[in-house]
Amino acid sequence: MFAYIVRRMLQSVIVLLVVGLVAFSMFRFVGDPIDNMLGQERTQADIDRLRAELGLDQPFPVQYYKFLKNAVQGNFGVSYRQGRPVSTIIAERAPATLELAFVSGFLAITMGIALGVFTAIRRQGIAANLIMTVSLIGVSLPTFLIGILLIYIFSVELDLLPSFGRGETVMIGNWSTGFLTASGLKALILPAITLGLYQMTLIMRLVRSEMLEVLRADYVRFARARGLSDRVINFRHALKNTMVPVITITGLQLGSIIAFAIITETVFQWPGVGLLFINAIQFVDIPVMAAYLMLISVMFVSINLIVDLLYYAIDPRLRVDARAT
Amino acid sequence: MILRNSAIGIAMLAATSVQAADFKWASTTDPQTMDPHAVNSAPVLGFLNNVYEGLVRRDKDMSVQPALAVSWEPIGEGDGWRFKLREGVTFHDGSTFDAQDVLFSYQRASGEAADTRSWFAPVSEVIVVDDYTVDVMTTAPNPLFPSSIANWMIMDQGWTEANDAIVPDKETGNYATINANGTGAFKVTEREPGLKTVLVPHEGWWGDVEHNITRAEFNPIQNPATAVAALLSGDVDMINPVPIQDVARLQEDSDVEVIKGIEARVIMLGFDHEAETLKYTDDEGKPNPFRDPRVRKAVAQAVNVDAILATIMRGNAEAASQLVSPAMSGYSAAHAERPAFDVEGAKALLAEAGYADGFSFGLKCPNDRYLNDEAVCQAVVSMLAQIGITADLEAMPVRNYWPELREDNYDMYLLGWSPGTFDAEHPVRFLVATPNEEKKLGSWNFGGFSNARVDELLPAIQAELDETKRQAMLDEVAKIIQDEQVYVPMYVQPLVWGTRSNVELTQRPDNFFLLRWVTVN
Amino acid sequence: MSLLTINDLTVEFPTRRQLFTAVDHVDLSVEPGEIHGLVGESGAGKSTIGAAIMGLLDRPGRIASGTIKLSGDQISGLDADAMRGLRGKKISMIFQDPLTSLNPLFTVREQLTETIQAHLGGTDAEVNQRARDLIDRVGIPDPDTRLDQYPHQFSGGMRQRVVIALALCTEPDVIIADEPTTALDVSVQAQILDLIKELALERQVGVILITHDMGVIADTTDKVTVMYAGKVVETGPTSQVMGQPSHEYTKSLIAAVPRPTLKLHRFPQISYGGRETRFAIEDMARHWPKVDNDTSKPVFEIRNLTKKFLQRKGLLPWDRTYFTAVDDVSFDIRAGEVFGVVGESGSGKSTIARMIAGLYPVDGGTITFDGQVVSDLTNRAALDAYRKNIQMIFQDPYSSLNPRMRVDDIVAEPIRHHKLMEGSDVKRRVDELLDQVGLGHEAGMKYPHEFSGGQRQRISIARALATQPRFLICDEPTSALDVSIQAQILNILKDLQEHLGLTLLFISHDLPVVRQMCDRVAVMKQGKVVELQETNELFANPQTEYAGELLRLMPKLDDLSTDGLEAET
Amino acid sequence: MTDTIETPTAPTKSRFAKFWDSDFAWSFRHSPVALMASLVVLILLLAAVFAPVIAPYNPFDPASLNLMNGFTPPGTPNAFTQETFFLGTDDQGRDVFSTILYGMRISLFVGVSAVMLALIIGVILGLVAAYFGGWVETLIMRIADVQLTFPAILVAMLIFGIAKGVTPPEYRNEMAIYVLIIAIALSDWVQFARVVRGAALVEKNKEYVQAARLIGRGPIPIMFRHILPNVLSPVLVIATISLALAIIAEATLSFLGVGAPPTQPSLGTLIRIGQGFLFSGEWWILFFPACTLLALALSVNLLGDWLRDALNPKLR
Repeated sequence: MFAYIVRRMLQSVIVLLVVGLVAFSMFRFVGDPIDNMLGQERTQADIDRLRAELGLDQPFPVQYYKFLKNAVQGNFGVSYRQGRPVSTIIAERAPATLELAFVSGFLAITMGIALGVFTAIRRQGIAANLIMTVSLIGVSLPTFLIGILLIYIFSVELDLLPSFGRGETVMIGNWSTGFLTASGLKALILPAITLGLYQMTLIMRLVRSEMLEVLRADYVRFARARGLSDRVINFRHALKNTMVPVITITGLQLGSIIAFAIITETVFQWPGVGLLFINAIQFVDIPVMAAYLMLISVMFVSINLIVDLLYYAIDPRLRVDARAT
Repeated sequence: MILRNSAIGIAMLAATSVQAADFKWASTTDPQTMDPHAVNSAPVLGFLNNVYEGLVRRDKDMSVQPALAVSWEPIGEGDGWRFKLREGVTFHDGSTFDAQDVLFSYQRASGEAADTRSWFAPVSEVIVVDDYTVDVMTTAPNPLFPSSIANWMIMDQGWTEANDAIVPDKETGNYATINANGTGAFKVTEREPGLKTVLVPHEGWWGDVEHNITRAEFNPIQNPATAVAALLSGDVDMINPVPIQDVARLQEDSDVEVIKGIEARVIMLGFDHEAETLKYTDDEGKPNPFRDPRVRKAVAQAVNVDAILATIMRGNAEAASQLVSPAMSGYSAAHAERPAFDVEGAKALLAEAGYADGFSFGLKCPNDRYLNDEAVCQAVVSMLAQIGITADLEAMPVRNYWPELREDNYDMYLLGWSPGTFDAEHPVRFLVATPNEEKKLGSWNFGGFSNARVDELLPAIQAELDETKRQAMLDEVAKIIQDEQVYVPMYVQPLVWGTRSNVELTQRPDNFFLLRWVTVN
Repeated sequence: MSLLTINDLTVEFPTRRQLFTAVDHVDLSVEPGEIHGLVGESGAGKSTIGAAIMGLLDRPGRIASGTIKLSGDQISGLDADAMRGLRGKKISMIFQDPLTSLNPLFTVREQLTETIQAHLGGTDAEVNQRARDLIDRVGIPDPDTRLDQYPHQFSGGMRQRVVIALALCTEPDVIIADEPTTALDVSVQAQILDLIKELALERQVGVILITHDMGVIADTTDKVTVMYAGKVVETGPTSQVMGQPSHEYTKSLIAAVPRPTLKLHRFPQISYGGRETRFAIEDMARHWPKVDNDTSKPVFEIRNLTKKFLQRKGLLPWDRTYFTAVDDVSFDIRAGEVFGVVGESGSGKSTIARMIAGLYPVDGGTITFDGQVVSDLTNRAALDAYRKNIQMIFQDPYSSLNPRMRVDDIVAEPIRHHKLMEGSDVKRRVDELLDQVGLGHEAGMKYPHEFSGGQRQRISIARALATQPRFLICDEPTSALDVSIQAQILNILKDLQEHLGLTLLFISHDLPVVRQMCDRVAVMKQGKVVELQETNELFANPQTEYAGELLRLMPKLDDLSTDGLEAET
Repeated sequence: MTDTIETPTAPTKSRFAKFWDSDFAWSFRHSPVALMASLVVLILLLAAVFAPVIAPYNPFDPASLNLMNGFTPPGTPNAFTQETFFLGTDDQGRDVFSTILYGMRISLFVGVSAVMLALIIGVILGLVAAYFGGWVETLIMRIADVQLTFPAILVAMLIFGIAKGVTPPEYRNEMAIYVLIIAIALSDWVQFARVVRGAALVEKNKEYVQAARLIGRGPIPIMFRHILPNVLSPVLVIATISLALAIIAEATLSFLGVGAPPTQPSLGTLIRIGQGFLFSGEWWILFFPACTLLALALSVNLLGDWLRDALNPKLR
């Protein structure tokens, strides 16, 4: 078990190094920060001077090495655009994205599992088939369009929910939360639905197909033969076994929620790291982009690790194998 | 300096009779810093005009009026300018404003690290005469100097030094990047870059309070549709800009109002004047047709500006004949005629130049810089197709656009130019003068156009104090530009703001939004 | 009144093509304490009867006619809730595979208590006590610890005991045991069957034992019903049906059963219901290269063969643990003989076969073929030359043929790979082979799924013979087949050895089959060969305790009719 | 009882007849959803392929456009030119109906090519990972993990950036679509690789693979001739669903400005342009392309859904 974790950690570090390299090298192609930093009336001398100051004239490996060295210390440099340490900016923005991701992830998982189980149990039912078809509409339209349509309907036409932003937030320590105010909660609804809809559909369909598979397993037949009620069979025996494969995919999905948030945050002007990233791309704010990518990778890697550990919790076979061998 | 009146002033009510109010507004970009000397860009300067003040300021009609200086007069025969400073002015932190702050702000704003350095190119020295008198000495006579420093904002020496922000720092930032301490009508109380900035009135402001705002909040909203939705749903009180296509819809809505004006920005097509051959063409190796003025003229005649104005701009813009709009000083009234839309004439010109069969070339265009920039470029493509020349359009975000132009990766491109000085000399200096690194000339003349007469006239225009003589020279330059068809000016970009109908405000032609002219009913 | 009475039961499965009658007017009755065997080959409808009794017919199956009565009360046609009340409480079921019939994510205690709770209720203490008693009763040592373990921590036999405990939870009147020992090793099988016998008697439970294994029927059941194609062909006390079968089908079935005590020359080719498929061994022999089998010289010399499998991956070499599947094994295989390797699952017999076939690399020791060491060959040409001479027939006829390849391509693949022929010759050869194995060359145009298990095994044989090998490895070639098909395939293999001079390595867990097939037998246990003997000698006079134990547990089948069998002389 | 085989005299049916009679075809013929969905896909596909024949205008020919036709509502004559357009025109005066047809060509081309590319990469890497195992597998699956870390948008921008750096400027516009294809393919191959690896790991241990190894077949024939055909069913399902995803991804990338050039708009670009006119009342510029995209993606998704069930033998 310990060796396993160490091995996974090592792999994760390699993943991060590679992501770091890819992330860092891609920025060199995205655009030139100099133009946005100097105004309309700049000269070539200004450009060269700034280039030297930012270290952009140094060889690639040197730049990468510096980047890594600093990144390990949590120092991603200073945003070209905002002139503040990137770590501070990210720390400010992360709560917004994490709260949004949490709510939409929670929505996606609970609704996804509930609807997945429902459609699996009532495989032939009209309601289940309707849900299956309607859910496909959710994945057949681009996210940004769904967001815009939601704004159009609920903000502009019905004037029920705010069209952008987080509403009022409350600071708890360094964490700004929108959970504690009515306007903050209202502001969460549309973005969370927009972001969670796609993942929900995927989870629902996954749960359904896994559940159908499990419901045909021998131990479910045996449970039936022992006269256990449908409720116990469906929700105790089948669901728990369904969760084993569902957890991996769901873990990956949650990782991608944070990445997908880029689009949702752009549409709803949600003040999270995704919006920060899009802005950073617009202004070729390399330190912010690098930090964002690293953040995404760290999240992803840790979600992967958590998923693996969850496996241990849910599946006794792995637990014992790890102990016995 | 009297400008043609293009500002839309809305009659103001007496501030005292109106209820105090909270005000929220949104724009596409967030000012990237609160440091008035760190970045020379319209969103920053426009925003900071609410917080900081210069010696002079511009009124609703762009005319220069006293601000921190109560009066000014030339010294000698163009040796410089003497400014008499206003007494009893306090900064937001309570400290007093005096001549030392002006000197300090000069040193700060003209230093190596300041983005605003080029404003002070003509300045040789700033001398503190007494606590409330300052002399600004210039190397050459500079009649336009006072109006060129409307955005030079004065910082408090004590505050800046105490907070270790003596030098503007754009790269790593310093205290002044997110904090501000000006003399302006509003002070910054909360600043979350990229998210929101909160302003409240400055109690000790020297001016007459014309607004009734108790708190103002600025939110950048990137997606234009989201901004429109926010305005419609009342989440914000004002947005800038309103997408042109939504103007009609907003006008129909009784809760919101659209305020339109003509901006100083002229949208034009530029050419590559230097390259021997076209870069994006099916006929590899053929000479560059755009070096021939007849071809450039043909392009000018082929573009149906009226159609663009009628459809894409929906009647919200005016055609342009020169590199500056008629509202700018130095505009050449004698050259107000733009080439007529004439497909046959354009074809004839092409044939005359030896391109009867047309040719293909590359057109570069930004897609997030000017109002409907991409749609305009598309329209240009189809119009040019009518005279048989095929444009290969590539539209890209502005972040990629400037590097692309600098690397000469274009045959034709779209450019918008807003003269920072509100004078016709400005585009000549940047867009027409032969590029010269040392003299900071022609730095946006990507196509490398070069005309000896223009280069000769430019310094003379800059030094001339006599309005008539100056105008004569500007007229001559305008004629050269038109004859040579250096650029194809198309239209003056409109300013379109949207407000809730209970808001009254003033739209200035430079697209600066000033809270001190806002009234919420 | 019988405990369970089935009258005129018909179960139909409507499919889009036709109405498939799985059970056709069947009558059956079971008394308390009686074990009633239900025997027949795959597809005979025996499992469907079990499912019909439980009310667990798979969709779209339905009871078309007839009644099922439990203690006089009709239970067929009850609604779902009433049926659930009966299931587990009055009637229970034991499934074939203990590996998959327990939920892997719950402890044994959880699965037992929830079942007891569902039907009997009671306090936690009572329920737990009952669970413990049951586990104790089915013979699981150290019940207190075992109760809190997960199914995967039990061995196959122990798991099946847990399944039985679960079935007995609520004192049912009837237990349906559907192939309860098929997935188990022979020694464990005997124990489980003994347990079922004991429990049936002790608790006066009526047991329906569904199986295809005549040995199980003969040793365990009181009465037996023989089914064929959904119909009952014969029913009666076990000794009578087995000893003096009256129906032709029963006779053919019994005749095909390999006997541990009697070595036959060939299984009798009694056929029932279908056309017999000929295997044209003479044809084949005519084209076969003459082999001179010098029986004194070994074809294979296996020396100190060892194979380890990585059991736990470690980051560092000393963190890794290995499982020794084959442990220092040495033996010779003589030219022209059938060399048997017998042992329980996990004894390493298949691993040896795969090492000889070159599918697994060898970790220690050598394999010498015809005087040439082949266990460390890396040269492609030499390997191909070796492979041409050895071929293999696999256990599972369903997975040993690529379902996406046409039969003629499957058979032609070795010919093409070894470039034995080219162009139209290949096709001619393939047609010939398919004709010879009795499928007819038209079979070449079809895909494997269009064939039955026995036919597929013939395709496997055709493929194996395509390169005209000298040596054939048969890894449990018949264990997935019905007994009558098994008889045919075994006959074919014998023909191959006798007429073509092939040397056979025959791997099996089934002692009677080994007895029929092999000249010499190696008995394996935990990776080691514990005994190597002439077959007759081994069966008559085992030298080791382990071999003796295996023989003792083997079903005797002494009661079975021997009509039509001719012993080998 | 003995082994029986079908009588050799039975006429061998043609392959098509066999297929028509198979369970697969039967379930297709009896599924209204599958029939409807494939009908829609077929119609849209044909409409796209024959766009030059069907479309009344060629919206990709700039010379044929009249800016004054811009913003003509569906079915009503334009105020300036008096021309009438069936589904109206967009801001450039392009006929929306024709533009949809031509745009769908681009969307489908991008989608199909991206999926094909992703499929090829994913299947090969998945097979290799499963077959060779060990460090090869670890490497490939780690790369897949890294790939999953990067959202498609980032991948697209990365590739755009690289492509921009390496291709001469004059080819850049033509390149945009291919870059889009590569970007979508690169963010999509992982799921093919994962599924193929999973299925191939199962197949690899089946006896027919051992039989092939015993014959002496090398890794490549075994992977591609033996294992590959047996893992294609899930690949087919994923490919179908990926097609829908790719079309939508193309739209999203266009929204973020990394899409097809505006002079040759894809469905996604049309929607991006159209969403700007949502509030201004020119609903048709958004509505019709969005409906077409929805119909296309939904039908493909429904078809994928049906395929998933139909190809899963356990659910029969």
